[in-house]
Amino acid sequence: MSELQTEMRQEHQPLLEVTDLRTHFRTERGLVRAVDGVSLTLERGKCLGIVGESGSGKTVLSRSLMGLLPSSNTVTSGSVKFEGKEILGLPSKQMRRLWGREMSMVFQNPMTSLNPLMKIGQQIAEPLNLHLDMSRADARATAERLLRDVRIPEAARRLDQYPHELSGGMRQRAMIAIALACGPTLLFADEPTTALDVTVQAQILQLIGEQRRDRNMSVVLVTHDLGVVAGHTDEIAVMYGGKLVEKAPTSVLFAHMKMPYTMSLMRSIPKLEDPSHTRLATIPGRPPDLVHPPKGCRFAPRCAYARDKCITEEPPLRQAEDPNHSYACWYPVGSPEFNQREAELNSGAVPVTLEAR
Amino acid sequence: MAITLLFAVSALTFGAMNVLGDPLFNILGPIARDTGNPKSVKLIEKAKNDYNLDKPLPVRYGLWVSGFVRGDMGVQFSTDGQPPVTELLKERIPRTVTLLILGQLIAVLVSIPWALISASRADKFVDRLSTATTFMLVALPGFALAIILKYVFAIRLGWFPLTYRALDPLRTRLFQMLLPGFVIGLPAAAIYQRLLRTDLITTLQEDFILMARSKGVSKPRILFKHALRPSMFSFITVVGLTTGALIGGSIVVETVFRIPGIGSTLVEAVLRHDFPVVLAIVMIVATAFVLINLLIDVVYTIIDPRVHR
Amino acid sequence: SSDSDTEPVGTTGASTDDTTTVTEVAATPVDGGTLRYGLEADVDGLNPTTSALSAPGYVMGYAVFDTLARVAEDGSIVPYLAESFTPSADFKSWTVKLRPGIKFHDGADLNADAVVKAFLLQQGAALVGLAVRPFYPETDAAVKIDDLTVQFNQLDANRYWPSALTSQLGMMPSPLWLDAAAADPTLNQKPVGTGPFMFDSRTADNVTRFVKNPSYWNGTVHLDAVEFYPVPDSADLLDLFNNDGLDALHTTDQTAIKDLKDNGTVTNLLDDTAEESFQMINSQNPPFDDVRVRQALAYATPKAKILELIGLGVSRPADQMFTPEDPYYNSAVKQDADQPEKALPLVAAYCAEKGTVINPVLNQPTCTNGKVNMEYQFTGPSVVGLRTTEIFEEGWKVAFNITRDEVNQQDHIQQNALGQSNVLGWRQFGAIDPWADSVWLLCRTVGAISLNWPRYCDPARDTILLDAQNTDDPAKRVEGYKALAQNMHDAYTYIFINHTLWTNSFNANVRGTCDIKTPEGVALKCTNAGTSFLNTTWMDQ
Amino acid sequence: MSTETPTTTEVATPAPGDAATKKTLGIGFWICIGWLLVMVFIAVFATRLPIPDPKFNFIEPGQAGPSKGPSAAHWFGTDKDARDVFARTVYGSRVSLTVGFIAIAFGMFVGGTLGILAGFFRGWIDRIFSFMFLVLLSFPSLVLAIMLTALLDRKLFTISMILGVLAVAPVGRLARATTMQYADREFVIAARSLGAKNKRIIIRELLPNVAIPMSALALLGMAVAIVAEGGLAFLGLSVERSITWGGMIQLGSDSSKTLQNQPWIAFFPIGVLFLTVFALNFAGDRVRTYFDVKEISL
Amino acid sequence: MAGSGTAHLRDGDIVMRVENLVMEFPVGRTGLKVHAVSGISFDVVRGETLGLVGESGCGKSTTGKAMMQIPRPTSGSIKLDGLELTTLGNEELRSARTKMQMIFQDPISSLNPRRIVRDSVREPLDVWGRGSKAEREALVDRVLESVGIDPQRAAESRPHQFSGGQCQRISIARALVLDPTLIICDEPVSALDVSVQAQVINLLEDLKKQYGLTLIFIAHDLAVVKNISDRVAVMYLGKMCEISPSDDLYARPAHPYTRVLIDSIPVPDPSAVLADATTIGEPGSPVTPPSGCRFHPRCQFADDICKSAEPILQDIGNGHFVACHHPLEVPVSIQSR
Ligand SMILES: Nc1ncnc2c1ncn2[C@@H]1O[C@H](COP(=O)(O)OP(=O)(O)OP(=O)(O)O)[C@@H](O)[C@H]1O
Ligand SMILES: Nc1ncnc2c1ncn2[C@@H]1O[C@H](COP(=O)(O)OP(=O)(O)OP(=O)(O)O)[C@@H](O)[C@H]1O
Ligand SMILES: [Mg+2]
Ligand SMILES: [Mg+2]
Repeated sequence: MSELQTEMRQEHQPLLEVTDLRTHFRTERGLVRAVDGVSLTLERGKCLGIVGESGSGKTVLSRSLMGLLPSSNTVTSGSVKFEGKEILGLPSKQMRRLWGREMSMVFQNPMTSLNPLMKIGQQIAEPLNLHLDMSRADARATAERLLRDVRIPEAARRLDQYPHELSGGMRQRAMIAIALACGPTLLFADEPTTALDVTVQAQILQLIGEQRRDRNMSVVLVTHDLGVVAGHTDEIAVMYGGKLVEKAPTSVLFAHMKMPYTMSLMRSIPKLEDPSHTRLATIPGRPPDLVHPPKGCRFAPRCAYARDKCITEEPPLRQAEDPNHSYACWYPVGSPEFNQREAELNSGAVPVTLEAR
Repeated sequence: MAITLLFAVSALTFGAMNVLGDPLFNILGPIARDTGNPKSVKLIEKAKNDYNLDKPLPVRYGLWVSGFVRGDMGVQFSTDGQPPVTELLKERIPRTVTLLILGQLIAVLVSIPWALISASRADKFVDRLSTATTFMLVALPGFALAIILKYVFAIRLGWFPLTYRALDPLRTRLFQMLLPGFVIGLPAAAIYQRLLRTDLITTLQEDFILMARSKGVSKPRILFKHALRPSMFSFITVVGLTTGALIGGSIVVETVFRIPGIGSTLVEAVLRHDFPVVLAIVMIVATAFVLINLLIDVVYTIIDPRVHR
Repeated sequence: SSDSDTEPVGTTGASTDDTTTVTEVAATPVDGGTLRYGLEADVDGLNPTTSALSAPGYVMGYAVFDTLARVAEDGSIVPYLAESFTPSADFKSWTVKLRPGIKFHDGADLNADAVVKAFLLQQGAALVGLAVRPFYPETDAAVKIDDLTVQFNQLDANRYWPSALTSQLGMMPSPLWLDAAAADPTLNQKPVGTGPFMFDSRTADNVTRFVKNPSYWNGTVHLDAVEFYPVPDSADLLDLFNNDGLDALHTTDQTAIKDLKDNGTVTNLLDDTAEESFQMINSQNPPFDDVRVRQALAYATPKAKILELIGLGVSRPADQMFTPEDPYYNSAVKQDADQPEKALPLVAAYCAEKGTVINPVLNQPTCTNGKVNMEYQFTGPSVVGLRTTEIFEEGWKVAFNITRDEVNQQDHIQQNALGQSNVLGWRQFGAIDPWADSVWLLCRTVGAISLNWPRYCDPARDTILLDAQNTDDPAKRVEGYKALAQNMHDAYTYIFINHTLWTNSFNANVRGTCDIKTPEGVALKCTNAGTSFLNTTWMDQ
Repeated sequence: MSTETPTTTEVATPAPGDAATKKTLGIGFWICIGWLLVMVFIAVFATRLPIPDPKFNFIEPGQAGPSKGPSAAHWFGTDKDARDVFARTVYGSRVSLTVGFIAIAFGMFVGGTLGILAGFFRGWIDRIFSFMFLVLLSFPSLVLAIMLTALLDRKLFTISMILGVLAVAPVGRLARATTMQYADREFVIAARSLGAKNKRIIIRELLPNVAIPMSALALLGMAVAIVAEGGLAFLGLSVERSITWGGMIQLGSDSSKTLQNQPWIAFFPIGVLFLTVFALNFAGDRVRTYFDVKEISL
Repeated sequence: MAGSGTAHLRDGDIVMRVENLVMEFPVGRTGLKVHAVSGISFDVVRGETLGLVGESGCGKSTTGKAMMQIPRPTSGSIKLDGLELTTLGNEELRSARTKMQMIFQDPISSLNPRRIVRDSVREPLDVWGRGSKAEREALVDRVLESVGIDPQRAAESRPHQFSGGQCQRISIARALVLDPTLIICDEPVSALDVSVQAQVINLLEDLKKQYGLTLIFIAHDLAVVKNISDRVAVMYLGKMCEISPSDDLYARPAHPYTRVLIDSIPVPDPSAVLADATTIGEPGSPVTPPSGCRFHPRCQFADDICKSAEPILQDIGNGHFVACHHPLEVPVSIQSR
């Protein structure tokens, strides 16, 4: 395996290559199309942000990529290549060799993601023992070093503490330490800061960024907060209703967003620099039902710029001016139809806000 | 708290047995009514004195409590010289305790692996089958299970003896308790299994299990090292609480299998209105219950570092 | 019942050879071994001076205690611990001379003092004494004549008195032990006598163990030890017996007896002369103070059904306290039962007349809706008790409204001694000599605490009883007891159901049980009122 | 922006919570309910059913023994006293169901009230009631039941009440825990902040929420009461003068011989008792999962 | 910061005035106390929206509930329209409470899961027996309409059949039917997606105008608070740090903690310069709060006086008050980051 890997690393091939990934769940209500045809690539050492509203499939996407979904009611198809090797559908016996060692994950809630009954040191040492065959003493030393890396004060003492004895921020750092223990090439961070205070969030995001640079690691940062992805990612993928609707390098996206969805999302965020009582833009309605998704563009029922075509025909993922920028919209921001509707809206011909009932 | 509880329990029992029965009649029988006969009167006086019956109820209670604390649980109500209650129970308690330990051991040893298997294959065939089995075991009253097991294993198959014999060597006696142990242990195992299975399934859905998987930890190791311990809390509580219920169950089992333990003794004593014996047993059971709950707290602190403060 | 028959001539036509197969004469006894003896129930205490011995109590008691007299194979009463007994001219006093040199297990001598002490204690005992006191003067009932001679004085002339010495009254406990037991009643469970076995250990309700008395006065004891196991489930008892868990058993369970009789290798000592089962009526309170109501109850009694369902046809139906083989049996006396139609007019007449009187046991009028209200008391919890009750009730309900009173054994006895019931099931009679049963029948045993449970007093009956024990003319005696049977029938205080059948059964490897003789060489009867003796018993290997 | 603007873009998707309403109780639940209804029916109409008299002794003279195995005339055979086991089983359901129902109704009412009050008011009320529950729980239930039956009488109502007392503590604890779980919820704070009185909060806001787990417990509790009654009857301590399943089982198992030779006497009532208890347990469990109540232990 | 003092309290048409509010809770049976709120004061003028921000556990919700007297505060004074609430009897309190209503963070658990939504909204009217039956129904319809919920659907559905945003609207409707003067919103939008959050904020702004409400808006998101508030109070570990008209607060945060908060907000602009977050440290514990200024362990400007003396709120002009021994002088331009 290592032979194969070294060989592959030589070539300039993306670390992760996802083609038409679909993850569906069989439920009592019917088939939940949580991820429905997502394709993307991730280069070595880059940070990809995945944003979207709650329920858009971000978590399912990242877990599908890692192969961590429960097998009982899950149906996956498509292809996920890690370092050129197909890993989708691999039995967990084989995936286990990758987990922790090649790819690892940081979860949203540091409170629940650490085993409450195991000492921090043990939890960090576990992958070291498993994957790197380290002796106890070595593992402990390494664990201590890792804790220091993630800036936990008094690292040696923390090894023998339990998660509940640590503050929320420290727990999240400890979790990052565990994820980093075996030096993975790919780190998934699923809303790593949503449960934390803003001040701590800033620290954690900064820490992930530093570690990524130090270790030349790729990071997939999942969040619903456009602010978080803006400052800490190289590339951004926007998800809506299980689909990838727009993807671009961070600066390109914010400068030239094409999807009305991305734009509306952006507009609904209150901005610090705006004076107080600035009217916020809203998106009416609510996210689509993933069992019976709308036929055409999934955002069309909520889109102020939607036309008949949007409702009937599903837009393909298209390339924008920038070769790395793609989007799925018939009438993207800046298109004549878009501009025309925008003008109508501003003139009040059409109600701007469609309040949901 | 524990002490208050014991006081309340004993006062209740003491009160009930004294108010609802005539202790003097229980002790002496018809002689208690034979007040015309000087011989009987002498006996009545003696009994009143021996059992403090002429003192008011609270005083008697106080005397009884102080005796109990010193390990003197009084004398059985019988003119035929049954041994003192303490002596009687000294002989009987070990049997019931053995039976309960055996039952709990069977329950725990059966339920843990069973729950692990079920939980790791949740909703698969094995799990559904085992759920059905637990339902059946839980729905079978203890006496019915005792009869069924006795019928199948002792009567039809003849693998186990029908009764218990106090004079047989220890190993034989343990063997004689095996079938009764199963009668006590199996339904408990079903309860534990269901509980532990549910908790394991909940735990297995926890983020930290996913975290462990994402570290590349193998499935058995996840089950044993990560999932089992955090799932044990209600299990332990219920094992403790069930011990009380099992003492109730042992009444039936001891009756069916003729084990002279405190369960069968209690039934007989209650029927004879022999309240020193009843009181002593109820108190011992309640004390054991309270102690077990204290013990559970200790066990909690051992397995859950979070309780330390 | 009679004292002469060990063999019932069962309605089932049981072979009469059961007891004769006991000993193959040629075998030489082997020493050693522990005999495991199964009993139907455990006992409360084994002190003959304070504990009322039940049938299992006798089985265990005879292992530790010897009696002053025993029943010989021919039915006569012969001295055992005693050397001789001599009556006075008026047959009111009897002088008992003891064998010299006999010692108790604790080393005390068996002498006149010991005998007097045991007797006086028993006479004075609150409950056990009830059966003794009616026949003896309050003082000087037993008097020491010399070291080995005691004189017993009675209130009435009695030519057949020595039979009293074959049971509890004749059992001789150690005086040292009696003193100790008075101070520490727990010793009542650890008896000390002169018998072939000495107390060793006891786990109540599970096992009581006795070990061999190495210096037994009447020959060598072969067994090392004997263990008594109470096993209330007779099927379990039988199962243990059949599967080598027990060597001997003692039971009255009909199904088990049937099985044991069919088993060719087992020695059965069967005896149905010792007790009769009957329903007993307290005649002291309304409505049963009226003979018509008692008679009505008898008529309504479903005796046949009980014999069929509970008796399973094993034991013989009873019409009186004597079995047909008994010389005193009165074939003219037939128990009225199974004729409910005859009950109705009796009850109707009674209710019309006295239907509003209060039945003090129930605290209710004696009649409701033309039926007599009665309480039926039985012991529980017991499956057989309940079944029996239900069957009786089904029969009686044509003329009676029955209130059940299920009480535990102890309360049952106590309440009846106090007369706090109307009707109940009981077993009694069958003393070695019929005079001894007069304790249940005489007027003088009615009292606050009563042994005459029906609390029925008939001076004519007293005369019959006292005359019958003071005649040496067998014919007169027979006539007397036949008259007694008729008298008891006419009083309708007992509704006889059947003769209780007991068995003492031994597995094939148990031998010698019937080899007991007095030192003089008189062969003794090997079962007495349903119990057996173990001093000559031995086991193969 | 005005909120009055009618909109045509209302999304026609069911709310996520709708998934919950789609859950079904399942066929098993209805089978169990069916069985229970049958039991209730036969219990109520026992006297009018075309079945033999349960107390009649069907003695056939000249036969080996009174007890016969199942036959066309006696579906479950006859017992040692030649009575029809089927008819007795039917009649036995009366005591079991009555005791089960009264006991749990009493337990629910008293335990539920005390538990809700304790959970709602906390403080000393809670301390007193919780202590009461603890005292009750310190007696193994069968021990307490035996003690009380021996001291009181053995009428149907008394036995029901005794078992009802036993249900008080577990029901009360559940009610207390559930109440506490809801009492801190925002909707209760909201109700209070809009001026609702305690009584109204308890009845309108808490009771509907506490009632659900309680209803699951009612079924399980009834099962427990029926088993307890069976246990008492088996020891010969249940309702006197009545046909009870426990009593029938005791009759059929009083000796190993009976069990061996006439197993039908004990095993038919065991089977019916088992099915009834199973049905109650199963239905209770379904209700519990249906409403997503945490595991209840009695 | 850990400021005390009442200098910032105003005269005028004050709807709610809180003075020296203290709330303490025992920690189990340890004898320790959680100092959830340790003497804060603020007031709200009629028609104003007061924002209350701070990190998790700083006592925001406790303050909100204390105003409703749930539970009654340990000490301090709370006046609603001049009426002292802390000393009111239960019955008077019950009617006083109707003038203020609360909206909570978790939209689902704010509504009784077992009741029809419409009944929950009508409940306050039933409690107080306001109007005839028909009048009540009409009022409920009107309020539901105004929060954008179809009364028809509300009449047949339970909370779980609505989305989080809709539940939050229903809660708002329930708060409105009694026509309160003051509404306390405890993080009403924190659990919602940004798009829904905007809907709810807009709705609150509209309703405020429509019903002439006064609002207290609790949140941990500074941007949201700024958007909706006229005046913002910043809390830290049970103390007040800074209180100021909202635009002024962001234009020139004077308290180092406010500054840290502002710097930590992730800005949806890739070109924004990120402040170094490594030195910020983590919040302390309300069980053992630091001495002096409670913020001193995390403050880069702290010196000895901060450790020993508690700063008092002081006026720095424009109705801007700060409780700091070393307030920041330089106004920060947010654009400059
Ligand atoms: N195991 C599963 N079985 C069925 N449906 C599932 C499962 N896991 C997720 N889903 C559904 O898939 C959809 C996408 O969920 P996902 O958790 O990926 O959303 P998300 O974008 O991460 O949202 P959030 O921001 O709330 O975390 C949701 O509708 C969810 O209900
Ligand atoms: N009833 C209570 N018993 C004990 N401690 C409490 C109680 N309520 C609140 N606390 C504690 O008081 C402190 C302040 O809590 P509060 O809920 O007011 O914080 P908050 O600012 O609203 O935080 P969040 O942003 O997490 O909602 C916390 O430490 C909390 O644990
Ligand atoms: Mg997610
Ligand atoms: Mg809060």
